[in-house]
This record gives sequence, C-alpha cells and structure tokens, in this order.
Amino acid sequence: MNSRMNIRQLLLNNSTIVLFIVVFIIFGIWSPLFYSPENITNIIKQAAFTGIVAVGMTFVLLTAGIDLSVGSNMYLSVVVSGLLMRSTGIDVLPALIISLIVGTLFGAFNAFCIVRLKIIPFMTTLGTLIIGRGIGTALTESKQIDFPEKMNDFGQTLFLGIIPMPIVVFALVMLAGYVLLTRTQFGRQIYAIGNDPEAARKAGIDVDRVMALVYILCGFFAGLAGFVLVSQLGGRVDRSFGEGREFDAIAAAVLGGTSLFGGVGNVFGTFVGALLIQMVQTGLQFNLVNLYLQPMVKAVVIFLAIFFDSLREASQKRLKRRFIRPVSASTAGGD
Amino acid sequence: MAIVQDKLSPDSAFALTNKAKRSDRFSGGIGMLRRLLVSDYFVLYLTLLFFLVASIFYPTLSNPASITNQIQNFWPLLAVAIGQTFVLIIGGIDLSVIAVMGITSVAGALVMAENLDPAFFDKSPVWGSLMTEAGGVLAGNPLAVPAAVLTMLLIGTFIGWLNGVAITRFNLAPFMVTLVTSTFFAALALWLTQSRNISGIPEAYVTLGKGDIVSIYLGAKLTPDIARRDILPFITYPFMIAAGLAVVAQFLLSRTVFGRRMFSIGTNRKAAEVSGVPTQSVIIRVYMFCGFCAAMASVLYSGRLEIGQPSFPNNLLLDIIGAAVIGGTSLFGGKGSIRGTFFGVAFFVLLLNILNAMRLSPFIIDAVKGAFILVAALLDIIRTRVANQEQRV
Amino acid sequence: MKTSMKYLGLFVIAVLSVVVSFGVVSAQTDVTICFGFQDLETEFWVAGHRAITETLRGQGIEVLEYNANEDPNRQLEQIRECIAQGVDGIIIIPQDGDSANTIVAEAQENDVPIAVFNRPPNDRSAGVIVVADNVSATEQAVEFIAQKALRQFEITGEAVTPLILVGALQDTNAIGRRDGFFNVITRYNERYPGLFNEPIEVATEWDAATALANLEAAITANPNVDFIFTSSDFLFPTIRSVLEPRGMWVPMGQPGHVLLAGLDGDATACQLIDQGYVDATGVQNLFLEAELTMNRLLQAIEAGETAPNEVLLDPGFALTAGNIFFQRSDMWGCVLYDDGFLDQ
Amino acid sequence: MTTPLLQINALSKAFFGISAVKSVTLAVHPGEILGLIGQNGAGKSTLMNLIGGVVPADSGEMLLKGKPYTPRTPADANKNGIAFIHQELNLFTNLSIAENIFIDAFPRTRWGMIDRVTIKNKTRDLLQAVGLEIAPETQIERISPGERQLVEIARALYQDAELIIFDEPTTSLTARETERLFAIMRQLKEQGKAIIYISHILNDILKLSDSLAVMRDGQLMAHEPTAAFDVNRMIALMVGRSIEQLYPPRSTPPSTELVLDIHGVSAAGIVENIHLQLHKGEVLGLFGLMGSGRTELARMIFGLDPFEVGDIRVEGVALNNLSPQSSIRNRIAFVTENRREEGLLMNIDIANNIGLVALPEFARTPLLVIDRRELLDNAQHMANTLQLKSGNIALQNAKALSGGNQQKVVIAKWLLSRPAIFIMDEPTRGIDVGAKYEIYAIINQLAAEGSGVLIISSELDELIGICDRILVMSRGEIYGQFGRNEFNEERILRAAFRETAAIPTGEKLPTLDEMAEGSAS
Repeated sequence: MNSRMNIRQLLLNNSTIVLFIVVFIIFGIWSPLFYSPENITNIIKQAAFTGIVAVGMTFVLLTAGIDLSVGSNMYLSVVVSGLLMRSTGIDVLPALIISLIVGTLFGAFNAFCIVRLKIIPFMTTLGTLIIGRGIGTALTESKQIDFPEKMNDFGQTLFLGIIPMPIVVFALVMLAGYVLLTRTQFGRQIYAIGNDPEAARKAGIDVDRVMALVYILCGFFAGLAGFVLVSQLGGRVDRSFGEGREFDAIAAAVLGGTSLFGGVGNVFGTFVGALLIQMVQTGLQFNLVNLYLQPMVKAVVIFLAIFFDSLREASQKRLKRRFIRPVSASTAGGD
Repeated sequence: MAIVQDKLSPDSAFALTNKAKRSDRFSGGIGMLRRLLVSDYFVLYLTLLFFLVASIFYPTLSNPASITNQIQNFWPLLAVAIGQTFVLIIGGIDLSVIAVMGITSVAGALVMAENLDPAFFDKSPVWGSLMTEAGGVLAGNPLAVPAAVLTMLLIGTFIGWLNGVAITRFNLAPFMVTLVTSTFFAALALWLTQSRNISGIPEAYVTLGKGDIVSIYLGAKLTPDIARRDILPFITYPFMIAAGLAVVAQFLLSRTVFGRRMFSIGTNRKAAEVSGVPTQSVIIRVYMFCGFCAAMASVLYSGRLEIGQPSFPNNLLLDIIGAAVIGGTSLFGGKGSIRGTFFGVAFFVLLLNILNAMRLSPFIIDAVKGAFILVAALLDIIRTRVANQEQRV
Repeated sequence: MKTSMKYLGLFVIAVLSVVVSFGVVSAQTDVTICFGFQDLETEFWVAGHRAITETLRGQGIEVLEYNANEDPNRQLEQIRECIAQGVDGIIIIPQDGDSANTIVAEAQENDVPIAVFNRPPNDRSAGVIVVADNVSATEQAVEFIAQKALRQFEITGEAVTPLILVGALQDTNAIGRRDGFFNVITRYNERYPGLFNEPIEVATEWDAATALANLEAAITANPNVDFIFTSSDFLFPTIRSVLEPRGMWVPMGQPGHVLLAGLDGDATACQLIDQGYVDATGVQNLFLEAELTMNRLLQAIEAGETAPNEVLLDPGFALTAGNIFFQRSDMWGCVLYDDGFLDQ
Repeated sequence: MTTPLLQINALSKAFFGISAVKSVTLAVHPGEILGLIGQNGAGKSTLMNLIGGVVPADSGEMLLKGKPYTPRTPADANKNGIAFIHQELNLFTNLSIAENIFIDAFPRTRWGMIDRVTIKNKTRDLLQAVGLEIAPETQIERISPGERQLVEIARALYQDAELIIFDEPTTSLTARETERLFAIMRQLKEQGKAIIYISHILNDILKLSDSLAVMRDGQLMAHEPTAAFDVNRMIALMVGRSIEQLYPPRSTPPSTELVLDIHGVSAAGIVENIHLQLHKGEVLGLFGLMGSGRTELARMIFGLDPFEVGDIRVEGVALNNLSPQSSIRNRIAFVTENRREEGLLMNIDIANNIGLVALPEFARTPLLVIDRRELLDNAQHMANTLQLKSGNIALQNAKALSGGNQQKVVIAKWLLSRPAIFIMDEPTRGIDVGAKYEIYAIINQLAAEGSGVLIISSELDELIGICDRILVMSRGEIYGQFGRNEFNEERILRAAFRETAAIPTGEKLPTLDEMAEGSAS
C-alpha cells in the first residue's frame, strides 16, 4: 500500500496539518512579525485552555458521546475555588485542587445521568450546561469574582524562566491524554466502546465504568482549563466566563480528525485543531482584519478543514473498496 | 389483525399470548400510570399538571389574560422548532437556525424598511446599493411587504439548501456544517447592518408579527371603552401562520411519500437508499424546509418587535432543540412528530413563565430550569422504556 | 425499571417540594412593579439591578423580576406577561433602542406606565426615559486621555498609537462606545494632524478570554501601542495581564505609562485610578439614574397617569485622578470599592 | 464416561412469561464437539446466552466440572473458561489484533501502562496456534472475515477457554476459510477442549460433531451421538414433521427471451469483462466464494456501485446513469445480503417496510398523499401471499420478526414494485430450514410468473436444488457455466476454488478446460 500512496494521498491524510501550514505561511507573508517567537508563544498559550478542554472532549467524542456542559463547568469550578480563596485566604495550589474537585464532581454528575439514568449525553449535558451556569450565578449573584493577587502571579509564572505556565499545563495534559489513550487499558477500551458498545460489553469490558470515567475525566479537564484560563486573565471571573467554549472544544477535536460518531480520533490531532483555530483568530487580529469579517474567515477555514477531511475519507473508501479479495497474509502483515 | 395461524410459527403464538397478557397488566393504579406514561400526550399531561399545581399557589398564572398571552408566545418558537423536528427526524441537526433568523430578518428589512439613518448605516457594505436614506430596495412600494417576506423565505430556504448540499454531496457531519454556516451568516448579518437594528418597518409586516384576527373580552361591559389590556388576543396572525405551518408539516410527515421517506432515512439510511429512496434530495429538501421554517419564525419574531434584527440569542437554540426532544423526537433520527414538538414548545414556554411567576430570584432561575429539563428527559427515558416493554412483549 | 420508578418518585417529590417551598408567597402589597432587565452579565448591571430592586422593596413595593437573557423577543413576551398580570408600572433595561420602542408602545397601549433605564429607546417621545449617553460618556473619558496624548505629542513629536477594545458586535452599548471613541480620535486628528496613528480595533465579544488572546496578538503586532480605551471596565484585569509581562503596566507619571481609559466606572476602575494605573473612566451616575427612574414612575402610578412621557438626562462624566477626590461619592464603583467590594 | 465439563440440569428461562428454554438437560465433555441445531426461535441462542452469562436462568442449575456455575455477566463466563464466538463478530475494527485479544485485561508494566512487548509476543504465539500469519499490530479492518474469525478463536485460546461456543461461525467465511476453521476446531478438540457448534449447515455438523443436540420450541428433542443422525432425521426433529424435499421442484421451464443482458462489464480491481444473460422465467445461480466479486457485481447491476466499461440491457434497452431509483424504474429488484444494515427499517412497522419501494405508486396527485388504506391492503395481501407470520403489520416493527420472516418482508417490499428481474444476494442466510423452503417456493413462483431471478449463494446445495443454470465467479470473472443437466458439485467447486489456489497476481488464470485437465492429472 505505502508504495502506491501518492502525494495527493499524503496531503489528504494530513489535511489539517497541511491547512495549518498553509494558513501559517499566508499569515507570515502578510506580516513577518507573525513568525516572532513571542507571537508563536502567544498562540500556543491562548490555545492552551481550549486545548485542555478539547482533550477531555476527545475522550468523550471517542465514545460517540458529547459534552456540551464544559463551558459551564469551567465557570462553576473557578467560581467555587475563587469564592473559597477569597473567603478563607487559601493558597493557589489548594484552590487549584478545589477547582479540579468541582470539575470532577460536575463530570461525575453528567456520568451519573448518562450511565445510571440512561439520559442521552446530548440532553444530559444540555441540562447541566444550564444548571452549571445557573448554580454559578446563584453563588455569585451574578457578580464578578476577583481572585487575590497571587493568582495573577501564578498565571504569569514562567517555567524554567521561559515557558509560560499555561503552556506547561497544556503540554502535560496533552502528554497525559496521549498516554491514557494509547498506552493504558482504559484508553484502548474507550476506542473499543466507540467502535461497538454492544461488542465491548460482550467482550467483558465494564462499559458503564469506562463511560463514567470518560465524563468524569472530561469534567476534570474542564475544571483545570477554567483554572488555567482565570490565572491568565488576571484573576477575574465574570458571568460570561467560559460561555460557548464547548463549541470551540468540539471544533478543535473534529478538526483534529476525531469523529462525532465515535472510535476515531487522537490527542495529537486535537492539539493541531486547537492550535489551528487559535492561530486563525490571532492572525486575523494580528493583521487587523475588519472585526465583522473575522468570524466569517474563521468559518471558512473550519469549513475547508472538514471539507478536506471528507475528501480524505472518500478517497480512503475508494482505496479500501479495491480489496474484493481477502487480503492475504503477506500483504497485510507487510505494513 | 391478520394472524396467519400455522403450526410452524412460534411467532403467532407469541402474539396471541401477549395480547392476553397485555390486558392483565393494564389493570390497577400502576397500569394507569403506565398507560399515562406511554401515551403520546404524556408531555402535554405533564405540562398541564405542572401548570395546575403551580396555579394553585400563584393564581395570577391562570388568569385569562396571562393564559392567552402565554399562548401567543408559542407560535414563533413553534415555527422554528417544526423545521428542527424535520431535521432531527432524518437523523441530522441544524445549529444554524438562529443565524438564519438573523440574516433573513435583516434581508427582509433591507427590502421594505422606510428611511434609514446614514449615521448608523453608512459604513455598511451595502450602503448606497441595497440601503439608502430613502430606505430599503422597495421602500414605500405597496408590494414591499410581500416581497420582503418572500425574500426572507427564499434566503432561509437557500441557506438550508447550502447546508443540505454540504451534508449530502461532501458527506460532512451536520453538526459541523451547520456550526460553520451559523458562524458565517451570524457574522454576515452583523456586518451588513454594522450591528444596528433596522427600524422603519411597515405596518403590514408588524401585523404579521402580532396582529389579532379575533379578540375576546371577558367580563361585564361597564364603560363604553374597553381598556386595551382587557381585550385578549384569541386568533392572531402568528397563530394562523404557525398553526398553518404545523398542519402542513404534519401533513407532509404523516401523509405523503416525502414524509415516509424521511422516516426511512432517519431509521436506516443505507436501507432507504437501496430501496430506491432518493436520499440525497430528500435530505437537501428537509434542510431547505428547516431554513424556510426559521425564516417564517423570523417574520414572526421581527414583525412583533418591529425591527430587522441581525442577531438572535444563541441560547434560543437550546429551547428549540430541547422542545423537539422533549416532545419525543429522537436525536438519533427516525422518530418524532409535530404534535410532540408542539407539546414540547408549550412545556418550555409555560415552564419559564411558571418559574418567573414563582418569584424565583433571577440568580437561581437558570439552575431550576436546567433541572426541569433533566427531569423531563428522565421521564422520557422511563416512558420509552415502558413503551418498549409493551412492544417487545 | 424498578430503579427508574424509584428515581421518578424521588424527582416528583423534589419537584413538589420546590413548588411548595416557594408557595409561601410574600405578603401582598398595594403596588406591584415589573422590572425587566436584559441580563446581569457585568458588575454594572448587577449594581443597577440591586439599586432598583432593593430600593423598591424597601418602600414596600412588590417587584416582579424578569431576566430576558439578552433576547429582546423574550423581553417583549415578559413585559406582555407583566401587563397580563396587571402590574401597576414597568421598568425596563432594554436590550437595544429599537426593541425598547416597541415595548414602550406595547405598555402604553395597555395603559401601563413604563420607564426605561440606562439604554434609551431611539424614539424618546414616549415613556419615562432616563438617558445615560454612552457616546458622550465615552467621549469625555477618551477626550481626557487624548488631551494627555496631545501634551506628550507636543513635547516628543511622536505620533500616538491608539487601541480600542470593542465589545460584542451585537450589543448597542458596545457600538455606541466605539462610535464615541472614533469621534474623539477623528476630531483630534483633524485639529492636530499626525497626532494619532490609525486606531487598532480589538474584538472582545465581551468575553475576557477572547479579549486576552486578541489584545495579546494586537500588542505583539504593534508593540508601540500607548493609548488604550476599553469599552468596559471589566476588562482592566485582562489588560493588565497582557501589559504587565511586557513592562507596559506603569503608573502615571513614570516613563512608559500607557494611557488607559475605560467606561462604566466599576470598582476596579476606581481602585486603579486611585493607584494611578488608569487615567480616566467614563461614568454613568447609576444611583442617580435609578432614583430618577423610580421616582418618576411611582409619581405617575400615584397620579394615575398611564403614559407618562419625559426624558431625564444623566450626562455622565469622566472620572479621573484629578476629580476622583470630589466625585468619589457620585461614582457607583467607588462606593462599592470603598465598601470593600473588591476584598469581600 | 468422564465427568462432563458442563452439565446443565433442567434449565429454564422465560421472557415475560413466554418460555424460551424449557427444562433443558444437556452435558458436554472435554474433547467433544457438540453440534446444536434447531430452527430460529427454537431456543438455541437463549440456551447459549444462559451459558455465556448474557442472561440469568429462571430455574435449573449448571455445573461446571461438577461445581455450581452461575455466571452473571459475559466476563464471568470468560473467567470460568467459557468463550462465546458470536455470529456477528465481536471485534473492534479500529483496534489491532493484539489489542482485540487483550481488550478486557491487558498485561501491564510496573507503571500501569500496557505491556506492549508482552502482548505482541503472546499474540504472535496465539496467531500461530490458529495458523494465521499476520502481524499482531494489524488493524482488524484490514483483514478478511475469515481471518477475523480466527482472531476470535485466538482470543478464546488466550482466555484458556475450556468450552468454546461457536454460533454459526461459517456464514461469512469462504469455503477455504471454513475448512481451515474446521481443522482448527478438530485440533482444539484433540487438546481436550469442549466445543458447542451451532449451525444451519447440516452437512457440516454431520462431518464435524461427535454428538448432536436438536432443539425445538425451547425443548431438547434429542441428544445422541452424531452417528445416529442423517439429514432427514435432523430436519424432522427440527421442524417436528418430516420434510420430503429440501427444495421445491422447478415446475416451469425458462423462456428464451432475454430479460437482462450484461455485456463486458468491468471495474478495475473488482470485476473483469462480465457477460451474463438472464432469461424470463429463469432461475440463474451465481456461485462463488466470498470475495469472488459476486456481491460487487450485483451491486453494480443495481446501480449501487459504479463500473467503468460495458453495458447493461434490460429487455433490450440499454441502461445508463444507473442508480437504485433508475433500476427500480427499470423493474429490477435487489435483495441485499445484509438484511439488518441494508434491507430493513428495523424500528418501523412491517406495512411501511413492505410499502417502501413502491411508495410512489400509492401516492395520489396532486399533493402526493399516500393512500394509506391501499398501501395497507397491498402490504397485507403481500404478507398473506408470502405467509408472513407476524402480528398486526401496521403496528409491529420489523425488528420483532424472526430472520425468515424478516427476509419475507424484504422480498415482499420488492414484489410490490412488480419487478421483472430479481437479484437476490444470499437470500437464505441465517434462516431456518422451514423458512428456507418457503423462500425457495417464492423464488419458484416468481420464475413461473415470468420474472428472471438471479440468485447469489455460497451454499452450492441450494443453488443446485433450485436453479436452472449456475454461473461460477472467481477472482472477479465469470469462470464457468453449468446447465441443469451438468450440475456436478465437484466440478462447480473446482471452478470456484481456483480463486483461492495460490496464483500469484499477474499470472494468467487457467481456463476452464485447463482446469479440468489439471484436476485429471
């Protein structure tokens, strides 16, 4: 097979990366400063929180589920830790842990509804999307929360003196997501469930447990992303915090090749997807494109990405269809 | 019932015994509850029950003015939810309806608006062409309103066509396609109007959005003038339009070849294709219809507000999909009805009103609303499970 | 099945207990006022909401609150519902000036007096309208820092690069503020050619994360920005987290200070003016507006006036380091700040 | 006799008061292959599900090696050394072979990660044991159905299963793969494993099993050494009466008038230069092994897949722009091999399933309203004609029918469009003996009424029983033709089997004559 794979196939198979490079080059020609290390760092830094949520979302999408509640989860988990930090004066690290706990519990509630009550993920997370923000609003009475100064210092910390904290967390999450998905039993079982939940049950996989863990993990990552974002933002949480971020996360995962129908996807793709979205946004702002046109350009780029992906699928289908005979041992084992 | 009796058939024996069993199980209180759960009108009963319980505590809810007012709130939401129901039945989803409402509302205004303020609009890309100080393209023309409505419907249908083509021809996921068109057209609407609402909408259009056809007055006629607030709208243009749409949609769905084909696609697209169902064209037409319904809803919404409104809030989308799903439409396709969607719409509208009437603090109203949606979804799960048991046995 | 029935039972009990617990309706009073607001997204709106509801309730008036969640259609529905419930008067914070017209007309047609707070209807002939002029408040604040820029320009001769953080494009307030900003820049450039470079617009969508990303991109592309106006004060912490690591977060009077102005006048802005980081903020006199609105409406209700029409003006002012000492008590944000709002 | 590996005593199971398994007592011994037969709905699957822990029993007991055995989940059964190989394979196509084998319990390294070296090595050994030379990392979606079956067996071996249940394992296998599977089963038996083998192919069971159990209506009708059975007795026990004939006799001779004429159809890599003529009233068999291109050819004729050269004529008129819709207009019907995925709308009622193809015919202008009464009457008439066993066809969903009745619904839906050409791909797959006979009778009837019927099947017996003529397909080519008087099982198989003989790609295939010579020498 490899020998027959021509350039077109190679391009199609990596369509999102190719699109990424093309967009990167265009922005660079437009304005060479775009290639400055500072700007590149910015892009990665700003993509961090979307990327972290998108990793959790990738897990969920792999099981053919969906989690619309991540934006609300981000909000609620930082609201709780912010209120506690202000009222009890706890340090940044305990506050982070509280955010993670709230995010995880939020995910666990989703998991309970989906796994135990059997409410489909779309409706469950639609409900918790409204409830989560509702509880956050009730706790704050819609007021903003300002984290103490030390939160801001945490957000501005540079790891090893050069790498901003959000990027470090982002990298760790990517690594953790990659290891979980490819190197652990849990990860491989997620793929199995996404491929065929009924078969997974028959194969002795504890489907309920894996599904529950997936939503809990997604909640955990949402809590983490909320905390990272608020530290970047100078410690202020207002009522619109995290609103609508679920769509960014889903788009990042899908652009990275994750299927909404489950079983297909990986963390690296999600990484590229998250970066692509942020890069387009940054590039448009960088080059001072009319504010009204920015969303339209973004929409077109996302459309191109999913369009190329569909071409890839179509061509793969064509390639597969040629095997009318069983693939013999020698050829299948060869690659 | 035509059961072919045959020694070889275990199935027929099954069918007979089950029928006997079924009638047993329906006796008693549990049986009543079960029958209620399985009923197609379950959501309606639930809504009414909730409404009755709430009205005991908050009598204002059941005053005639409030009731007729709530009913008026059904129609625009129903119009757009009908289209969404169609899309959900074929196993798709349309996230772009909100943007369609915005862009069509603007387009309609661009046709019929009377005088536009250059201070607001002179930066618009269409200033001087579609927009002038005199107003929209057909400003003042007696045919302006019908032309505007027609334009709106055409544009809505066209965006639906775009969605449908991208989904069928390129095999893209509906979720992503409509997310993209939603972003694009929402931005386009804002760009065209430079974020401004367009006022100066002709009276005839406003009538479509809120005009009464038949009104009622309850109570003694003490003074020669009846206060406006005591005249209750009964049959209104929005009611006629939305109800008309609902009747057409229900008719399409249950009586025509097109409707059967929709269900077959939603149940099993491959099998439908093999059976000669022109799946691509059916899917495209369904998305077109959804765009059409959104444009119709846009007429109702922007008519009653008397403006061309470029942006509609995104959380309306949750109400639209929520209403359809609570009304029994499956997100996996193949299941759904207009009647159910109507009940779902009633549920959403009344729920929100009841929560407000309960004097809940605005800070916790959202949390409670979300909880109610989850409860309704849970009840639907239980209901489906009970119904499946009836089927299986 | 059994478990689901159990859950069903639990939920029914939960629902009923919610209904019953709120069933204890507060004592009926003579006057009921319906208060419909567009949303409670930022501190400004929360403060306004609180000022109105608490004052009214303090006077023994029943308040029906309706949150339209930024949906003018829902607001229209809610106001109609208020009318149907027979309220005595209506106060709205509308989503925009156009839908406000329709809603005012709806109320007056049904003989219910209505007052509009903060965002004026385009047609100001109907209803009690308390106008807080976004454009003029913005112009005052921007003018203040433009003056400072001019003095700098006269000394150094170097053009100033202005930047504006634009709010959500679907929000009329955001658009009004953007207009005010550009009015000042254009005026100054006509009078003092070469003073301002082409202004840089940064999209925020009223979302701090978006603002952060875009501002960072804009500053990286144009490191010479030295004049920033934010369409809402709630973004100051975000601005700070972009400027600080670049050494641009410098108080007034020290070299490298970036001219900063905002609008709303919230507690943070007051604090930052105190500390010298922010030069000016356009302030609406929130408490005055609330009071004007309520008084006029209650007066109308008492007099049986069904369609009171009056325009009451809050011209707004720019709060600066220079006048903060005198105007502190007029500035709602400073009142909150002095009450310890930021460290509660 | 030794202690049985598994002893079942008076096991019963009812669903909602309907017994599916009635007091069955049965034993399997180590080193024994137990054949299990019965019509669909006879309770075989339920019995196996009881053993496999999919559903719990109502009463009775199971003893595993003399100890009580009450599995609650499939995982429980696995732990107790019972492996269940389902008809629809339980593999995850997006994962590798090794991952599939270890999916429920991966060996781990000290760090809790998957021990990839171990699984690779172990998988290689396991694959060797089942005679599959494929790299352990190969994704399942890249291997053939037969190879997948072997992977399932490897998985059972890994779990150290002592009892392996095969539920109709050969339905999707080529003949060669079937042979390989049987060889492995015999090997497993010699190693002392017990096997329960469920199949509808009676000859296979006779060849393979040591003892044979027959079920009907949830009860065990017989359990004796295989030597005590022949096909007739097996059928008699299954259906509760003796069936004289397996196939209804062909009553009407085909006419000479052509209804379908396929001329030189080729699609690169799939089929090559296909010539095929179908006459009115003819039942034409298309025999070939899985992957010989027969299904692909059928799909091309029906317009589901494209081809590059050649033309197709229906009643003398050349077709172009083929699509299912145009084919239906040209009165072609296509019963696909995959009922579940392409044949039926499982969650929709029977009447609407039957009406789907001919839907436009029930539409009344101008609004294209469906005449529901007429649709229902027609569907009911069709159901009666085909002796469909169902509840109310307007209420009952297709899902609730047995396999044979589902197939009748598929046929009924095509019949309503009055086709002149009937293409049926594996029309009797997974259907029990009684229903098969009825399907054959329908085919006969169709031919008698003048339709041309093209039947694709992997069961040669079946084709020989019902066809006027048989074409053999191999490697995407038509490879031989046999008239009714030339039917000879061995020769037909020989033609078909060339396909899997080791012929390197590119080498010219031998002609039919050469093949005959080859076999003679």
